[in-house]
Amino acid sequence: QERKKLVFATEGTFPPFNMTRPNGELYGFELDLLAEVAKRADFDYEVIAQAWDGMIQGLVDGKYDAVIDSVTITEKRLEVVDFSLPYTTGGSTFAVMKETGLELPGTGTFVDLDDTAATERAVAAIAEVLAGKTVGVHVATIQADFLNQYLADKGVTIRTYQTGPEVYQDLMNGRLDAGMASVTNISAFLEKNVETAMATGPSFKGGVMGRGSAIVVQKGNAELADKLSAALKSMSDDGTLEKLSNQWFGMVVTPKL
Amino acid sequence: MGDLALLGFGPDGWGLALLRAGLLTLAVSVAAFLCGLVLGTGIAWARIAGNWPLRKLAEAYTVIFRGVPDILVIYLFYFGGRQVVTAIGTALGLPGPFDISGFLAGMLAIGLISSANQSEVLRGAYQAVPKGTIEAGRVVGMTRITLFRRVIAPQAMVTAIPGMGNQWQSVIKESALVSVTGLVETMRQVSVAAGTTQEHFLFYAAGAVIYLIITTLSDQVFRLAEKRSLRGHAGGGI
Amino acid sequence: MDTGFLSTIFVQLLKGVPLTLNLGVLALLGGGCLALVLNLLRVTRTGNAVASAYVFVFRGTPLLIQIFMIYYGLAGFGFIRQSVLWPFLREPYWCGLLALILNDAAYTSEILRGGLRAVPKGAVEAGRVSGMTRLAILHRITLPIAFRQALPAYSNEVISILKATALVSTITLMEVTGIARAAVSETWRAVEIFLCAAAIYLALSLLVTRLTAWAERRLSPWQFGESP
Amino acid sequence: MSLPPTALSITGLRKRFGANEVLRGIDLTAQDGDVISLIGASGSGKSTLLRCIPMLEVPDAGTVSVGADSVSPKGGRLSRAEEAVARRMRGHLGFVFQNFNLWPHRTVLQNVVEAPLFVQNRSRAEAVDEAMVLLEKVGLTDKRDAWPAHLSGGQQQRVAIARALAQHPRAILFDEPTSALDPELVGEVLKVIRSLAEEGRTMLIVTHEMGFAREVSSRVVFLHQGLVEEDGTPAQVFGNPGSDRCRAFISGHFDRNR
Amino acid sequence: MSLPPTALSITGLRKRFGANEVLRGIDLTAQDGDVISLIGASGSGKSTLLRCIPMLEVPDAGTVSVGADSVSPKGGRLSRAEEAVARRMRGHLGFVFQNFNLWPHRTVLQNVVEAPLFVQNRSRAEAVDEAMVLLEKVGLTDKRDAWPAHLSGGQQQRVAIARALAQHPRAILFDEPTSALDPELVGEVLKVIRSLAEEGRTMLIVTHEMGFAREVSSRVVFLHQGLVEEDGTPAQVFGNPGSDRCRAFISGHFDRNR
Ligand SMILES: Nc1ncnc2c1ncn2[C@@H]1O[C@H](COP(=O)(O)OP(=O)(O)OP(=O)(O)O)[C@@H](O)[C@H]1O
Ligand SMILES: Nc1ncnc2c1ncn2[C@@H]1O[C@H](COP(=O)(O)OP(=O)(O)OP(=O)(O)O)[C@@H](O)[C@H]1O
Ligand SMILES: [Mg+2]
Ligand SMILES: [Mg+2]
Repeated sequence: QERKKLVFATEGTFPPFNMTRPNGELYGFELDLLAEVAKRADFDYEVIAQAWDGMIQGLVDGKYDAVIDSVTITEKRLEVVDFSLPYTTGGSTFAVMKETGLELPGTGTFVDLDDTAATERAVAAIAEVLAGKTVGVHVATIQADFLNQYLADKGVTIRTYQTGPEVYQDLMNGRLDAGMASVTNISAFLEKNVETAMATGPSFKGGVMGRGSAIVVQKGNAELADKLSAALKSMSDDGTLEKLSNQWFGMVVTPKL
Repeated sequence: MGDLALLGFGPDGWGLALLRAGLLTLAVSVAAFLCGLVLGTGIAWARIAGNWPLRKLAEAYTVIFRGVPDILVIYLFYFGGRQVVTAIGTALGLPGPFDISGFLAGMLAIGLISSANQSEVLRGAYQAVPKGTIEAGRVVGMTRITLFRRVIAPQAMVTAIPGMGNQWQSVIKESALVSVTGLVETMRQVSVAAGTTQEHFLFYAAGAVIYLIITTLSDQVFRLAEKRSLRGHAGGGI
Repeated sequence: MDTGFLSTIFVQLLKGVPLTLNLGVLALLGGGCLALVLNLLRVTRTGNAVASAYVFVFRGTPLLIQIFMIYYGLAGFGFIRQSVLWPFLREPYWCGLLALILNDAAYTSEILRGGLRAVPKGAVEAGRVSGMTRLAILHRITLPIAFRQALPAYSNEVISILKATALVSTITLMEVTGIARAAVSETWRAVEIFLCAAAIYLALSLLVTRLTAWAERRLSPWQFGESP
Repeated sequence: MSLPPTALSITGLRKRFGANEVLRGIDLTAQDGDVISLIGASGSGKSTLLRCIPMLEVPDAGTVSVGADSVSPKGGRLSRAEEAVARRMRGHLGFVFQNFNLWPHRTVLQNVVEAPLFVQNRSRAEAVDEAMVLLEKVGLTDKRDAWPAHLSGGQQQRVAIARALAQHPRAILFDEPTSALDPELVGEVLKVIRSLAEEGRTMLIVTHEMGFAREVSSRVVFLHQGLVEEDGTPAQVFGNPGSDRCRAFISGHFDRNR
Repeated sequence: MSLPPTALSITGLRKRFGANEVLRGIDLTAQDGDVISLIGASGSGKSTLLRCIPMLEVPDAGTVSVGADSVSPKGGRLSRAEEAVARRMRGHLGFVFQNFNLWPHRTVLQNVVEAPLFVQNRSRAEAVDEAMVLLEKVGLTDKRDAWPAHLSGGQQQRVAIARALAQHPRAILFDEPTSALDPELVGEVLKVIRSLAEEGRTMLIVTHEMGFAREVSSRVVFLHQGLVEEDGTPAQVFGNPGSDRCRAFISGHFDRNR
């Protein structure tokens, strides 16, 4: 008896979450994660590559059943689609070039945006250093929301880019003084540029930083969302999720569900 | 610059993938351009020789397909096309499910955009044909078709070919937009490779080279056509 | 459809129109001048080679790649970052405009070349025997006739430059498409937002179409049976 | 005995350009074998009249008949049906334009065989053979593969004449067919026209060369202010013109050639 | 007494198109006030010779002088310096093309005032006044705002003549200036040319109208096979031509106008 395959879409260009081999094969943290989820939830699936433009429209139109592409849960997105439980909640921080000598206070600490007092203190300290400087960020991300909400009115110029990697490119070219991105993303960048660049400032979580990344399903497809969430929960419970995180990121960016 | 081995044909090289993507770019472009040429000729003809409603219709078509950003046309074809096809299929009582392939949607979308542009190029070229030579064709009793085929088209070529060359180039580059439909053409392959390896420049440069190769080859075709079209021509130039 | 959302988006997108127009108009002006120079170069052998190579490269590669190369590529060279040009090249606006101008020039020069072909040889000879200089012939005879012949093809170029300005959104400039894309990744309501953007572009290109139709009549009244 | 067939007939033809009424009611008939010269001042509407016959200019009023076909357009436009009739009429007409209008993208020979091959669907061998005979007649065999742009004015005019003849038209309309020809060639064209007339073909010739008109034509028509002012044999019109205007016009020529 | 100034001189002029050597060593000089008619068969190279003078066709060998300027191009190309001299020469020449070559994008009046305004930088009022006088002379005042495409053949030719005269050139080159004109207008052009000759202007006129050539010219030149075969007064050339070829050529005309 044949079971219907679930179709997942991903971009295949976002290391180390999802990447493509020259022969078109997809691999990465999210692919491994999905394999495990499928095993536990007991479904057949295939993954197709799809450009980011049109990714969600395709989902809404039913060209595929779910999207797994490091998508962060936000209120606005919830109006259009539904999410599973989150599988990463790594914070966000800043990257700078070493030669500029710029350094932010609070490196290595965590700041929870739900804790208003702590947030204000941390932001004030950063703003002092960044005033008059330009910070780049990937457009319409949680990091962009953060910058707009906390730093835009404190003399920091914010410049938004259509893709993540371009932020680093301009950082290296000297057009930006700092870039902001998720810790996972920045660590991938630093892997190649450890000589010249570094991460700095505290790691922000909670609040506008959202509730982490999750698998996206069509609005109202609770059945699938629940199935995926249950599998993720069991992976979190038995430590598989943490193991995968360590394997791909060298640190734990996954939540305790 | 990154590691050139990444562009090779080994198991870790992207050479083969890029080659395949290049061929797909070529295939989509050729199909779209020809589709645009056929439609564009018709539209130009309607605008020049059609009656009032036909002319206005052709004008509206041109305005819309030239004016709406290409990406949206592709969106509408890819996402809307499926609904249309399904509706038609269901109405005909055919068993589903229905879908429109990415290739077909992309080709049609780019072809339609291009047809609007090509019709303008052709219309301009038609107007540059000396009226006397058209009259000379009419007085020998040529039908519209013969007149077009034997007198107007060969002369209009002279002005049209550079403009059509432009259109062909645009089509090649617009073909990059069909990646939203899931087709892995050059631009998509380049961004996949660049994203995965984090070697942006290497792969964008490689992409530029692929486009230049396609251009060079197709330019030869246009150059040849141009040479042919110029036979006997004693036009200006600076 | 959600009209409240549509109107908010529409207003938001309208804020991008000035930048879109600014880039479009300046790109056409700069590109037009450069295209003319390229065609003038074609008189000599080396000039012709230079012009051909230029057109080959800039017409042969996607504008997106050109924008990337100018914005990220040039900046990758240390000496450019030290040079006097850096204050300009540092700015996304100037990089975007430069890319648009260079690209437009390649296309426009081809269109102009087609138009020049259609200039009757006799009209140029009549100018030469009346003792006109090359420049005078160009400005009084060749260009008016050529431009008129090239106008329909050129209106294509005007519209496509207008649409091409959308690509500078990739280098952080927030014109209509930049705003639209930001709104899409924020709200994920691609169809509604792009429809609004489409309406704006459609209105702009309708304007261009009207203008070129008017110019066609203005520039070649002899084909429409009007007297001055 | 029945009346001879009317090869060409024009009645009540009117044509205006804007405020300028060029033709104000022209009547003209020609039988098979007639050679009619059309004379008149520059700008008097001779070319316009000629161009109205194959409907290159659509008249505002009046009727044009060629053989059995007849068109009476209204309001300066042809309906679809009229257009079809006009095309059939054109198939029986040859036309030599005042400014030649050769096809610049075709060689001399190709210009001549174009209509036989692509309108009348004759065989290529036959069309080429005949074209070569015609080119021989106008002295252009050595230019058969030249482009029109590389020909002298007179050579272009001769190609235009050969092109019109290649169609075997029932009636031929010549608009100043000898304007660019030297005296010898004018003599040749005269011979060609005479032999065509003997074959029974009808010719309508606009010309400024009164000597030529006198030699070639069976009838001379003088156009003035949009109307036919004189219509008669060459002897009548040149020898004893009815109107002062015509006399003045003609004297300009014969004065100098006295 | 010094020799009269040479307005125009051509020596050893050669021009070939591919294998076809059209001009094979032409010598010709004209003094101020000379009116020279250039006659010869169609295709004999008359237009080519005329076009070589302002270097519209660059000769393969030979020298062309206009007043004090002189150019001797080599190998069918002009150097930059020669191009400058040629342009200066053109400033002293008027040219009426065989096929008129009016500027299609300018009205009749604009065609005539173009060179005075934009080459000679005369004042607009003066240029327009003079243009109107010229248009009056050729009978076209009512067409001043018409487009060339809307003119009859003869009207276009007259605009071309007016355009050439508006430049006040020292020498004027006419290529069949009366080919499209009716007898009356030919008479007018004859008058204009005579009055210009009296002013001391030099004219070189290609024509097929032997009657006109006889009336207008002080000298007639017969071109044959790329060489000057006859050169003399009209009486000499028409009355008693030296070569058989010339006699045969001319007789074609005078036979018909007997
Ligand atoms: N651009 C050209 N290329 C090749 N051959 C040419 C070119 N121009 C003229 N010829 C040839 O040169 C010869 C002389 O031409 P030209 O126009 O000077 O003759 P013409 O004496 O003015 O004749 P006509 O009285 O018919 O105007 C002709 O045989 C013509 O075919
Ligand atoms: N397309 C047009 N638009 C406006 N007026 C025109 C047009 N064609 C011709 N005319 C005018 O109509 C009149 C008659 O022109 P037509 O060409 O019939 O004269 P013609 O008798 O052939 O003169 P010619 O002997 O000079 O060739 C002229 O005054 C001319 O200006
Ligand atoms: Mg006429
Ligand atoms: Mg000639």
